[in-house]
Amino acid sequence: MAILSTSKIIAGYKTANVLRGVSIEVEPGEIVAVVGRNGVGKTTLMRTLIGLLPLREGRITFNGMDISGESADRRARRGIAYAPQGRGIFPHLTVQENLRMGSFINDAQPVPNFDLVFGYFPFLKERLSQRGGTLSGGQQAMLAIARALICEPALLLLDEPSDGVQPSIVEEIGAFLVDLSKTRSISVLLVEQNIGLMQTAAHRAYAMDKGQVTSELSGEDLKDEMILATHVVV
Amino acid sequence: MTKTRTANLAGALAVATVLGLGGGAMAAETIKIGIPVGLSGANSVVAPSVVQAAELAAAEINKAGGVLGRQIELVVADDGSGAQGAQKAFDSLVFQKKVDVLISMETSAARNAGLPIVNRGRVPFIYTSFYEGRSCSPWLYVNAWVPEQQVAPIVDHFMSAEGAKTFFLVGSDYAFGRGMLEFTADYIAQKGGKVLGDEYLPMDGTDWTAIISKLKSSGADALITSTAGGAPNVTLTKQLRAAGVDIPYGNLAVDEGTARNMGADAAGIYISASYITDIPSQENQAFLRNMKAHFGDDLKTPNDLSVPQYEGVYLYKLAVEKAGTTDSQAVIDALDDVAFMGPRGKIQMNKQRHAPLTMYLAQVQADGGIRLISSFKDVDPGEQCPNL
Amino acid sequence: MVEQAQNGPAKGQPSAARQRSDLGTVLKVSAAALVVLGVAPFFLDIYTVNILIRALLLAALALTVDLLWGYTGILTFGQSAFFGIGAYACALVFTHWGFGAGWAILALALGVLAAMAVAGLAGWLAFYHGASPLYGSIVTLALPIVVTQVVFAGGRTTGSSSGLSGFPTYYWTIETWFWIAGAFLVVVTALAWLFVRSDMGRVLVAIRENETRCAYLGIPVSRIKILLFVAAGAIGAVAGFGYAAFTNVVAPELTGFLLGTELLIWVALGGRGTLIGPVIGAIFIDVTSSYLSGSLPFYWKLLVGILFVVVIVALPQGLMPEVTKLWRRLVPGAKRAAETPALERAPVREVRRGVEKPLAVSGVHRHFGSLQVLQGIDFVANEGELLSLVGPNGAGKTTLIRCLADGYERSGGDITVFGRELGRWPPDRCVALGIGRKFQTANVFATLTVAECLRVSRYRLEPPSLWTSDTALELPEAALRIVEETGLAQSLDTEARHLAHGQKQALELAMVLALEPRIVLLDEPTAGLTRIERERIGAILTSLTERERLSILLVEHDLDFVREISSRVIVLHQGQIVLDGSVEEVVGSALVREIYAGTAMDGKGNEP
Amino acid sequence: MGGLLLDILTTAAILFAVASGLMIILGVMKLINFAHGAFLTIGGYAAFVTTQLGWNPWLAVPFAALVGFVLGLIVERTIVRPLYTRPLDAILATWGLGIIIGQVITIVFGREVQFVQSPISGAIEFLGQSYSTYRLVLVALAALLAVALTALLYFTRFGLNARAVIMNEDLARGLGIDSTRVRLTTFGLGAALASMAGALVTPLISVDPNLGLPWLVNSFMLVLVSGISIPGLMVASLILGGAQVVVSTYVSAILGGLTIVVLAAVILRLRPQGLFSG
Repeated sequence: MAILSTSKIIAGYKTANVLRGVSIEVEPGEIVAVVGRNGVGKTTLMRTLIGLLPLREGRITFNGMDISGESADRRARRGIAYAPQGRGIFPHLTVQENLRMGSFINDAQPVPNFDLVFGYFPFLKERLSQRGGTLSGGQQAMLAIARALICEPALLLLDEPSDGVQPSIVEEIGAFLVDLSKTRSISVLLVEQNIGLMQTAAHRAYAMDKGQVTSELSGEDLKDEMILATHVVV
Repeated sequence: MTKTRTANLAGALAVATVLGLGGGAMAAETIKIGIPVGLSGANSVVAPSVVQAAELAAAEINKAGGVLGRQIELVVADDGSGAQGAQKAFDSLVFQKKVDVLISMETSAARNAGLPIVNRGRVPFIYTSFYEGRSCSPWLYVNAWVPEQQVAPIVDHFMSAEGAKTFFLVGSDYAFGRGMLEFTADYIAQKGGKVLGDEYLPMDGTDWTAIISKLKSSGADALITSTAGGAPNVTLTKQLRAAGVDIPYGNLAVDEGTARNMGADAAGIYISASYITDIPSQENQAFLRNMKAHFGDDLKTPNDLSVPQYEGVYLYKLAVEKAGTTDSQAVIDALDDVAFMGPRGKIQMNKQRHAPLTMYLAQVQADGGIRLISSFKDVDPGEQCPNL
Repeated sequence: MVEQAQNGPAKGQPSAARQRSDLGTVLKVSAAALVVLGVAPFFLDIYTVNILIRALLLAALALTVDLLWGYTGILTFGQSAFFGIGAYACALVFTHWGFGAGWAILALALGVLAAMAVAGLAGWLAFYHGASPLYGSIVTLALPIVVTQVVFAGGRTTGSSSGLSGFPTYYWTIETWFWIAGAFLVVVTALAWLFVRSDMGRVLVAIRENETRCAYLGIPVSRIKILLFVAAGAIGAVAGFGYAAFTNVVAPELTGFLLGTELLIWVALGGRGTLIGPVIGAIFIDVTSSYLSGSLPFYWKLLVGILFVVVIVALPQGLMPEVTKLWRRLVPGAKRAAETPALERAPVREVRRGVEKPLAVSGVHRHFGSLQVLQGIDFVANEGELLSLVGPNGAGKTTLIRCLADGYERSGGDITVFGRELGRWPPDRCVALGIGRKFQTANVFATLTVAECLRVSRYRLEPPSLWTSDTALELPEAALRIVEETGLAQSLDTEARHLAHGQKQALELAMVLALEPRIVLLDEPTAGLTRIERERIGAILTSLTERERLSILLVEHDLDFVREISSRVIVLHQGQIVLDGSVEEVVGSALVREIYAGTAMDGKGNEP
Repeated sequence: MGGLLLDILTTAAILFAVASGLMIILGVMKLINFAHGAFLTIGGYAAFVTTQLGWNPWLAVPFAALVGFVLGLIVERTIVRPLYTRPLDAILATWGLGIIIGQVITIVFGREVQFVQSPISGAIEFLGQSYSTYRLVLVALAALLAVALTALLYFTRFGLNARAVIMNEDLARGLGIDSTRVRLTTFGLGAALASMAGALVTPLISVDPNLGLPWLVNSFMLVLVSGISIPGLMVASLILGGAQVVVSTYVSAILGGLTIVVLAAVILRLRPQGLFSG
């Protein structure tokens, strides 16, 4: 059974529908990417999945349960972790506080597993009392991911982790995601424009345009840079 | 900061209709006595006792057959202790309730605001509150003390018995506060004393911190205050005591009832009054007995503001009887001539619409009671309204 | 090269014949109101007349609160201050200087002038460019408190806490005072009615709905707010003067903050932005308070408090609109047929062409704290050019647009518009240079109709009348085309909030073009539009550059769209221009692909 | 001089205590609670009830806090919740709430001025001055309050959640924080702080249904100037309260009442985000 599945979801802001009937599925342990140009509705999709944007039509199920009407915090406590785009951390909180903010995700695992995230991101351990805002962009991105994972959620919604991050760190993140899905069987839904990251991490992808899924890309397709580039750039 | 009270604006108006105890035949139309009084705001501490005094007078008069065979009806209105509220209260009493007379104890602000309405409505107005003096109107009579009668005993006592040479004056910034203290300053200067400072706070101000600090650093020998009755008086006294001020303290605006309410903080305050409960006269003893009998446990201590109210109702009764009518002009003409033997002794408002009074100097005790120090017989109010 | 004006005068002042005014209706209603007020004292008892006089004067004050808050969106706690100033002017002059007709006129003049001066000063403090609405409210909150303390500090002069009373005044009969107060209220209401229904009245609503959009339409928002505040202060002072002269008492409460909040309650209950609602609300609540506070002293105030909270939470528009709705339901046909203005082509204005570059940008940078968002931007835009700005999120595209349209935005660098330096100017002055900006999300005036939105946009070119509204709507060719081609012409009477998303975008574009700009800044004009709508907009933009020789700067994510319509493309990345060239050069560039794919690095990196 | 310093210090302490509840609510909820004055009044009457029941006067403070907290929760659920997206309307609705509270108090307790027993009276020698003991105790209590609030915000899970909601509500919700509950608790806490402050100041003043009103505007100004932070509020109270004392002492007690409002309006014109925004 799919860990996450959406059926023809419609959502948007004010009078405009940004998502116009999106249906996707994510299997346990799978890393699925959503690709598309800026403004096609990828971030809106993420916000709708976590519940920050109300669903207008359609259905979202998580682990077989209908969560369409649930609030964001309920969904998070069910085990859906969300790492938003950009510097999605609390800049005035310390690194430790930022990590502790992740401890409400996943009621099944109420104790934050600091060792898990220190294992992947050792620099965090050294900077526990430093304010989040003083970290570099890449470190902030890693902190956001670490926070999302500290209670070992079933599903991670990851919105452009590569945005404004050095390539070397993007690679690191990619490797980490792969390891995560293998060893902890955490599923990842990844919104990306970065071709490199998609290629290293994603098992398959959905291509979006104008609020709709226009095609599904297999693992094979993902290897083809030209196919990918048509969906991302022009 | 503004501390205007909501109540002032709304002019919340309470009407308490008190009919005679006798409940006798209501043959003739009642005589309506309007009582605008500060049930809320600065005067709210003392207002209930004033209403009680008027109620007793009305009940006694009605029981004895009323005035010219007509029963008395009291119409009480809250003036919010301020000008705005007074305006609404006077308007309502004069034009809506159409009262025959106004008899009331009020702040000077409220009195001043009410007078134009009284003039417009041509209603007799007996003012029963001690005040700063020189309020004159063809429709106004006053049966309580003015500075000429009250200030001298305290200042004289401080200078002779306490040896005070320098004084500090604190007041609420309104007609009464300023009027009293200006008179006091003149009197002190006249007696060879020195005023080191005079400070004012708006009528409903409550933070006296800076003023108290100035008082303390001035090193004055004695303190004389004149605030709006009630809340400002209480907060000032509390904060003075909390600040450890222990120089001789004369309070020109405190009455016995308020002093009792303040508890231990009021101990040691000197007051100068035309009424204290300890007056041994028959009239006073009877009055106190009747008050107790009428109000029982709800009794508010009679005081220098409530007793003139009681006497005011009787003075009006006598004037109506003398005039043989409630017609305004006739009553005004008669008010000069009538005299009433009340708890404070013989009261006649024949000195330019004001009354000569016996004054008492007393000190508040720790138990809330007061100790009489000396008394001064029939003190003259001086030149108040030479043109009337 | 100079293009000739084709028809009409170059500066299009609308002719008088096109002005529609409610004057006839207003005069009829006013006359009826005056008749009612004229006979009312003979049917009411003296007490009611007495309290009505005060209520009528306070209603005029409440009306000014409605103008400020209901129409223009300035939440003011301070109108009582002006009322108090007028009242004290009367009392002070009569008490200390003298009494008589001459003194009365002097006192009134002094009161009004003082109120206007205070309002001007407070307005200047409160309504500066970039001030938050909250700050305006803070200043209006401080105002009555300051005036009250000044009264307190006045000692014997102002009577301090006790106020002044018993000063000589006109002891006219109560009926006379009633008529004076009534006539004053009718006149003020009538004038206010004409004013809010005029074209200028629409501008006030536009300011309430979207102050930023107004500023970028070249409307001097701060100046309008200050002038309105001054006018409201003057009316308040006259009302206060009358109040003092009638009651013969002034007290600090008259200038106080509590009266200020009470006015808000009356306006909110009556219905903000309805003019009549606040007047009725003020009279009804003040009179009822005087009556009921006798028998139900606290319960009445409690009831008003509860009603106020319920109205604010559940019926923010107050009771008047509900009454109107009910009326319309009960009396079919009561709904006034709105007059649709006739669309007309505005005369073409003479412009010098080809002499100066429309836009020259050099060394512009912008930082927020230590974060550099733009660094060293240099480029020139030419006439008839459609220049697209592209780049990934956070590249600084929108920031650059902002720097071009608001002189306060950039941290450094020079911008020249047709040879003139763009100083540290607010957006409305930038508009005067010929810059029009369209926002990313459709930015229109929700409660104005399409026609009104467009008319408001003509503020700078056709100064709106204060008392009448124009029956024709003049638009330049380009705006007219959009209105006609997108179907907006059929919805001129529709309120903008009821438009579909695409139509809103089109309306905003038409509004910007109604400014007759020479440079148009567009931030993602096609976001959320259907393909057909996009193509239509694209065609219009292309023709604007080709036929009207406008210079258009376009921020766009949709590279298909960019490729179709651009004549030149600038690629921004990490706050710098990395490429500036033709469409072919950019689209084919490996660098652009790398930037979008996230693999390009400029060496400096973005790691702080 | 020592007296002046003590006046400034104690005035600042009182202002800090009185404004803290308003600040907590504004900080977390972005909501200006104009019922703040009414909650101060509620605290005053809680102290009055304590006196009437003959309890130890110190009990007035926790009792007031409890009453304020419970009422705060009710008010948040019924009135405040629909207004999060309409900040200016929220000011008006909470002002209306203040009227309701004032009238209910008047109906229950009457409108007259009441007296509250002071837990401490008299003066002690301090810095060579004989100074009001209770005012000095208030300084200690205000300091304690500042420490307790700091501890609550920085060393508890509630504080962490609240700060997260302040910084980025969407992000916090996405991380499983029930921001609705955080707001509910915050409003209760702010109301409790206001009531507590009301009970603390009553021994210096008298109790009547409009007790809180004069404090409201000054608190509001201080909170805006503080830039919504605890140290900011401490400094703002010291600077503006100090200015008030100095003007009251050297110019006029009446104009002293203006000082905070005028200075705040000027400061906010120059620094709209307050003195100490992070």
